[in-house]
Amino acid sequence: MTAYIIRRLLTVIPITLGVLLLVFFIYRVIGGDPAARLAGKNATPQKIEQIRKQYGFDKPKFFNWQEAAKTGSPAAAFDSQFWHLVGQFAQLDFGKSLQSNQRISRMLADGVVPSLCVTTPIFLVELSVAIALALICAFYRGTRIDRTFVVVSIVAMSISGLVYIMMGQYFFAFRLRWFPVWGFESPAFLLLPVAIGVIAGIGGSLRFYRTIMLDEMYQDYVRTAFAKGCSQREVLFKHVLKNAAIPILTNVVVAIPFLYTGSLMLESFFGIPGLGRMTVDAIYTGDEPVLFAMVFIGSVIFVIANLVTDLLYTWADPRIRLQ
Amino acid sequence: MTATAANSAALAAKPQTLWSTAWRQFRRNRLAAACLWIIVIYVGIWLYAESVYWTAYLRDVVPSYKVTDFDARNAAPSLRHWLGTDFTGRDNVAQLIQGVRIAFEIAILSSAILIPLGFLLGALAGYFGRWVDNAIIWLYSVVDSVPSILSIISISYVVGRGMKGIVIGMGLVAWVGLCRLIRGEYLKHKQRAYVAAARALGAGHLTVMLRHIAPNVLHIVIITFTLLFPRFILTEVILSYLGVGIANEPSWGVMINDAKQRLWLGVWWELGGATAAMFFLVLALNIVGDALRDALDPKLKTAEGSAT
Amino acid sequence: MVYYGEGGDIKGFDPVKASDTETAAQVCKVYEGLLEYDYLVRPYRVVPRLAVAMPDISPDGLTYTFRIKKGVRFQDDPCFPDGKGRELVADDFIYAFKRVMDAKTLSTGSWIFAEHVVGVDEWAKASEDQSKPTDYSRPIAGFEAPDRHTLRIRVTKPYPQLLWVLTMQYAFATPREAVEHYKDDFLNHPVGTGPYRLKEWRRNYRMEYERNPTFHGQRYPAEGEPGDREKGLLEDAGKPLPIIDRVILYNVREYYTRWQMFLAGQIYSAGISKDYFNKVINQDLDLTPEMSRLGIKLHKTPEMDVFYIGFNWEDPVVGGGKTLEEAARHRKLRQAFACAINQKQLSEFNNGRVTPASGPITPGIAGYDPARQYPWRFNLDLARELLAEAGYPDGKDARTGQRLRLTLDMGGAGDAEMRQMGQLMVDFARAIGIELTMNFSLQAEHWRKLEHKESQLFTSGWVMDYPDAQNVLQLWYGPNESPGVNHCNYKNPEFDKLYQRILTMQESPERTALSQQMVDVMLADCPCAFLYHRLLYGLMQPWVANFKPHDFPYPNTKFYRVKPH
Amino acid sequence: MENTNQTLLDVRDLRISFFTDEGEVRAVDGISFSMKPGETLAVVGESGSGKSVTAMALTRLVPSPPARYLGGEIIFKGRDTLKLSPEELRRVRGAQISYIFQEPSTSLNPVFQIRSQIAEAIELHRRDVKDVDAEAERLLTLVGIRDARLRMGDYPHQLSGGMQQRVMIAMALACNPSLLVADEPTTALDVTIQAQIMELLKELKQKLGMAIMLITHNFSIVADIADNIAVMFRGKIVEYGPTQRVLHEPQHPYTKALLECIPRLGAHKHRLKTINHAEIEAALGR
Amino acid sequence: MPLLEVKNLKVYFPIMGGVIRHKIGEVKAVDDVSFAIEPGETVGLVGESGSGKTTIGRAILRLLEPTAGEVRFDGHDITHASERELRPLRKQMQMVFQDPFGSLNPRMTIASIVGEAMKIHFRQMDRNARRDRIAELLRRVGLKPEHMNRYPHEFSGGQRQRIGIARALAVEPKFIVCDEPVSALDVSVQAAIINLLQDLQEQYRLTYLFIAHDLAVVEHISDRVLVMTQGKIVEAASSEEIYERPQHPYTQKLIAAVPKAF
Repeated sequence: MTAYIIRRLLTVIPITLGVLLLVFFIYRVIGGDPAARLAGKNATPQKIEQIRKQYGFDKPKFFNWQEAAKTGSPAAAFDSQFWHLVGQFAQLDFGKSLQSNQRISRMLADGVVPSLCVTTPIFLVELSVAIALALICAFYRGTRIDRTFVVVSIVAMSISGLVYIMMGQYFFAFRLRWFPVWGFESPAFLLLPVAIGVIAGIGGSLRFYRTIMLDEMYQDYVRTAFAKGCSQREVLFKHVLKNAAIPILTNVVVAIPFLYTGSLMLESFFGIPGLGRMTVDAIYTGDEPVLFAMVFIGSVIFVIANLVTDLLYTWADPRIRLQ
Repeated sequence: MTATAANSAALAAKPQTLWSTAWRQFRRNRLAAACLWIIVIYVGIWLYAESVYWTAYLRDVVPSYKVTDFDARNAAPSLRHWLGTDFTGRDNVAQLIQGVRIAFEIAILSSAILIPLGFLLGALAGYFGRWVDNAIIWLYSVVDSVPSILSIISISYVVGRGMKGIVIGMGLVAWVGLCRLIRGEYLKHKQRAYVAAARALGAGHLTVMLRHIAPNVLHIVIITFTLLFPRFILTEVILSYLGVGIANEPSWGVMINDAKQRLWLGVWWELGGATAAMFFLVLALNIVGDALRDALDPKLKTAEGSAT
Repeated sequence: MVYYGEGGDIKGFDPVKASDTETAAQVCKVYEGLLEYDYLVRPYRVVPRLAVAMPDISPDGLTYTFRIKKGVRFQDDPCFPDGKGRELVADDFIYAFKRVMDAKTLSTGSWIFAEHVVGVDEWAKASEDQSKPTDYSRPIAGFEAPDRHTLRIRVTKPYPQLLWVLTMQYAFATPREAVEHYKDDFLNHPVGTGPYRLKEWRRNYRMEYERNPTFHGQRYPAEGEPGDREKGLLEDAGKPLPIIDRVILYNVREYYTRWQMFLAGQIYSAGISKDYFNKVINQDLDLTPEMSRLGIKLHKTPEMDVFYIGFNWEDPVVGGGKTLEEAARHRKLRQAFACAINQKQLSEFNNGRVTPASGPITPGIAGYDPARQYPWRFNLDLARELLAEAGYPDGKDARTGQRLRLTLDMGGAGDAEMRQMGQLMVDFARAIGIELTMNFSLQAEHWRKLEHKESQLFTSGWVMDYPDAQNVLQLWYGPNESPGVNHCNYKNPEFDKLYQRILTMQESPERTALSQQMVDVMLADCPCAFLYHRLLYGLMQPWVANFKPHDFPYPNTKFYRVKPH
Repeated sequence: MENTNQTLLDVRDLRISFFTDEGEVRAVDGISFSMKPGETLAVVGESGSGKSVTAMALTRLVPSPPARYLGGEIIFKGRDTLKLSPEELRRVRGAQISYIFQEPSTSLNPVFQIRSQIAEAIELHRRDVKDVDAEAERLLTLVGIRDARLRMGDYPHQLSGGMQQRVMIAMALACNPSLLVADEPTTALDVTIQAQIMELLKELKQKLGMAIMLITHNFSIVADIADNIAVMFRGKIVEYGPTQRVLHEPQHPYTKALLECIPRLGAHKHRLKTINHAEIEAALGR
Repeated sequence: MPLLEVKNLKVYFPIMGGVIRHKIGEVKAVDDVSFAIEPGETVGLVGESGSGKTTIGRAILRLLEPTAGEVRFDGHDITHASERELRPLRKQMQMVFQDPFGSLNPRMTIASIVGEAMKIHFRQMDRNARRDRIAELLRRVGLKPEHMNRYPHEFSGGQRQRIGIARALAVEPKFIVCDEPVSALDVSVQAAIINLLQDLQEQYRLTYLFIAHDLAVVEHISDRVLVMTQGKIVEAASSEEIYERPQHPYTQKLIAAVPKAF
């Protein structure tokens, strides 16, 4: 078991390296270096050259063979842009944003709370409502109630999230003044974005959880439970729910890393100073270090979340023995 | 019961393929059948839009939907312009029709990238296992760990903006889901006795992989395509909002994005028109996709959840 | 009194990095320099701020001597011993100037002194050594402090722009204690002498300032332009600044949201989107009754900027050309393109919020002459004629019969207004038979393309750093080619020679004439098609007083007043 | 067992159909039989003969849709279970008629311990039992599980197939049912285990005296245990009578053929009889 | 010379574990098994699920890689033969599988299932010849040639098993491993398939390795019986001997478990 956990933890390394390589390749290799941007609008070519040197943009991208051949030490081959980045990240030093000059670790720390303030309630409300509705669907499976829920959830899924946000903000905040239009001052400011987030996402979740529940409904053990004399409700809440918990858990835990990245759209429209918005900004401005850091942390959390899923699996499903 | 059904079926006149059985089941779902008609109508519009585009292209003239009328800009709906005109006086209905073309082109071209990619990698991983599997799992874990919107934008940053960027971006990101499903199916099928039978006859790995197993998992491709189609359309809206959308042709995402500011002026028809055009197609595709899955492979768990 | 406004993304509060207008506006609330622009008087003039008076300039124009106000204290801050702000001295300026030149701070402002002030370049070079911290005790010959309150600046050759650049945030006094105390975090802890101090900053969301209790004082100006008194701008004349106690700025990203917040009274000022324009502004370019009824005030001011479509001089189709014959044909093509741009329609499209540009020199600057005719103003016949002469009759290559296709790069992808304007450009090109493909990039990509000379046609603009023609003319100076500011990569020896001349000339009619001559040289080659100068339309809530539009408005919040509402 | 002569179960003209794409499939096509308390009835038939549907139908366990109960009566202890309310039906299931199924590995809920699965059966119908654990242990011991107390904490997958089936039986016996329906209880098990389970059923029947309805496709396992045999073919009972008579003097050609096609130990390499289904169907007049 | 000779065959499956997923143990599915089959003979292999009998069958056909030991077929050592070397031999040994649902590719018509072997091994055969031969094979196993264009799901379990047999016969093999060919079938169908296998053996002089868990069936069809438990063969004797004088306790247990004749 311990060996399994350690092994799974170690997979973080190749995946993270891969992610870094991917993003590095896109932004640094193909995107060119950002020295001129750092130098400002009136910069002289000399200044740009100096910045290139200072940031190490003049070094080879992946391997410094030249240096290695010269000094004869294989370690010198790693004196390159990519491996410097790797070394830096290994020490959890993400450097500074090109755009805001801030330490990225600080930006992350500042942004994660607002992001979680929005995503966590959305996640929890959506999860509990979707599961409750999915149970109702399973209870009334094949009836008009079930079909209505399915159709409504597909309708809800078919509207662009952007339209939900725009319409929601326009009608409920601006026209009706039920909610503040914009801001991040008190929990009241979160009501509308959370409500919109839940409505935009619930269709998909409901449909997914319903499928899982219905799958379980046709298992042999359900027949046994009925043969014992269990009522619909007992079968549903006791037998089916606990079995369905396993696929649901997988789905849920894998969604957790995305809580951390926040919601791009909601954050931009409602002025929530979270990581989603920070990421969008970084995309717009080509703020490489921020993107590197976001992607890096995102992938680490993602891999860990996957590990947690597997561990929860054993907890929820006694059939699975990890060796 | 199944055996009885099979026996009686054996007496049926025509050979029954999986497709004909599935089609019969699909047809019984009235809603899905109706939605199929909606899709057919959209396909018709798409073909019409293509013809408009290509005619203009081949004649080297400006296509009608691009003809601007500066003095008639931002017009309200009228008999001439059912949904009014846009900021340069182009007819909104004509724009919406071209939006159908763009939506179909995006979906089809992205799929043309992701389906072979996802299928091949999934098949290789599932069939060969061991290090091939490990390498492919590594690859898709890497792709999967980066939020998809970020990846799409990054890729389009490299390959260029507009249609090309979106199509390649989405294609290179969305293959993971299909790859997982295909890999799982291959893992399952390679245990089946018919694979052992083929091997015992001396069939090579490639033959087994492509001629024997592939037809058994092909329906997943179709289901994935119908379920991804609406996702592509919805993602395009977000990409447009983020500024990596289509630039030189009218797309729904761009239209929604353009119309959002005029909403304040009570100009609801622009946003409403684009939203409705998109909504009906997405809805129809979602319902048909669902019904297809129920008909072809009810146990298949395709990934769901919101893209944002 | 609280002021609610909008603030953008900023790069922190370190003056040496304040390269954009948003950051400058925030830095200027806390820090101050030797000089600043007069708030009300036009044309712009520079008045002393931390200097007691305007400097003494030696007759050869090479030495500037400033006397610094006594008794000015930095704001109270934990970085000082016992937390009390120390008195400002001349060395604080020298320290600040050295930080601008220090390679390790990566200041975006080193150009204000580089190659001008005696000894700065050697000092900057020495600071590049990454192995040890920069030695700030090493002197720079051009910056001297003969006594605690005197600062002497020596330049190598006449530097007429010096007084302008000294108003810029790069030249603001910073206390060494704060830099050394906060280190990396200095950019989040501004410690200045200015009217406000930063109370709270939630990045990407909200900034809050409060009155600096130890502010050395400033009074509302008593003198203005004609008409200012009628507008009530002089009601507070002589009152101590700042007038408003607290300033709260929100960073609202979505224009749509911003507008809703303005209407809801949550923020006090807003720009006007093209899409709302008709609702807010009537035919006569004044507020609609609906808005007037709300008491909302409209401000229209020309901005000191210029927007243009650049042609990449190195492009094989539109560039400078390799042979003389090619050069001539390409020039005609560029001119044809420029002639096809319907500036009037462009202005109409922007609801009259722009003035057609006739050249690079912006209104309000010596050398700008509204009477001058732009040689390539909209003229389709001329455009077609030029195009035919360039070898593309009806937009088709005379040799191959292929339609001419050009690509125009635009930044600001995702911005609906940009995209719509792009559509207009496509129409303009189409009118003479050229097929124009728009290529919208994110800001960062757009820069990259320009830096790497990858664009064919591109849109760009320049916002003036100071009111002097030289600041914009540098955009066509050959040695400034990409990655420098000359993104057209335009090269013309005649132009370059003239540029070098005006660089060191004091402002004079002769210099203005030379600038105009440079413009003529450049316009003949047509390395870019000029579009417009923006007119700023701003809306103000009725309860905001003392607002006057300004091209360098960074420190101006201190003048505003909020009436009870 | 006060009224030994009374009929425990009386099925009359039961008809159940499934409606599928191909049309109606008559799973149970008008069958009638009856059982006395303590009697063991073996229902023998090939797959698709409708024997499982019959068994499940006794307490309306066949989900409807897709099945439809078209007619007939199932009189259990004087009441027609087809007419009982869902609530009444629940009180019959598990308490008076209980079931064991073919696949013990999937029929047990994989995520619950043995303890709670048996306890659930007890708690559902026997509110008076104080010490549920002790009762569960007694039941497990009864079905021949050693170290019952220890095993109770196990999950189903930790047990072998034979053990799982014993747990199923213990669960079925939890409320002393009058009728135990065993639906192919040994098909999924290895031969040696198969014998053990049949032995156990026989033993329990003697000990507890409940009636057993044994559904199987295998004649060879019923000889020892069944009192009566009903042979089903395509939804109909083609032969019904005492075990010895059916086995030794089969009347119906189908029964005869079925008996003759089984390979027997010691009868090496003779040619086996086969069944022509079409002929039999023709004989049945369908 | 025996047609098939298995010497000290071992098939172990590794158990992976630990941090770097190295082998921490192994499952001895087949543990040191030796036997031989003479031409024309039917050898029964009986044992419970998990005893390793199916693994032996698959290892002989090299569908699994043996860990150790030797498999000789018709005098060739095929234990380590490459796929190419195996190809001609694949023509001579075939397999019939247990699961009538899984052993036929649901997306292939009967014609292509049966015809595939011919495509691989009789390349020179043209379309029509192949169709004729498929028809002939289908008739031979008791199916109608007009079923050729149908799909497996249209057939009953017994019919499917016949198709599986036709597929095996298509290459004209000498030796067929029958891996529990009747376990999943109804008794009546089981009888028909057993009869068919016996008929075919006579007609084509086939050699069978007949794997099953049902001793009665094995005893019925086989000349000799091998009894297997936990990866080892514990008893090998002629059918009569096994039934009349079982030696090993496990064999005795198996015989005891078979319900007595009625």
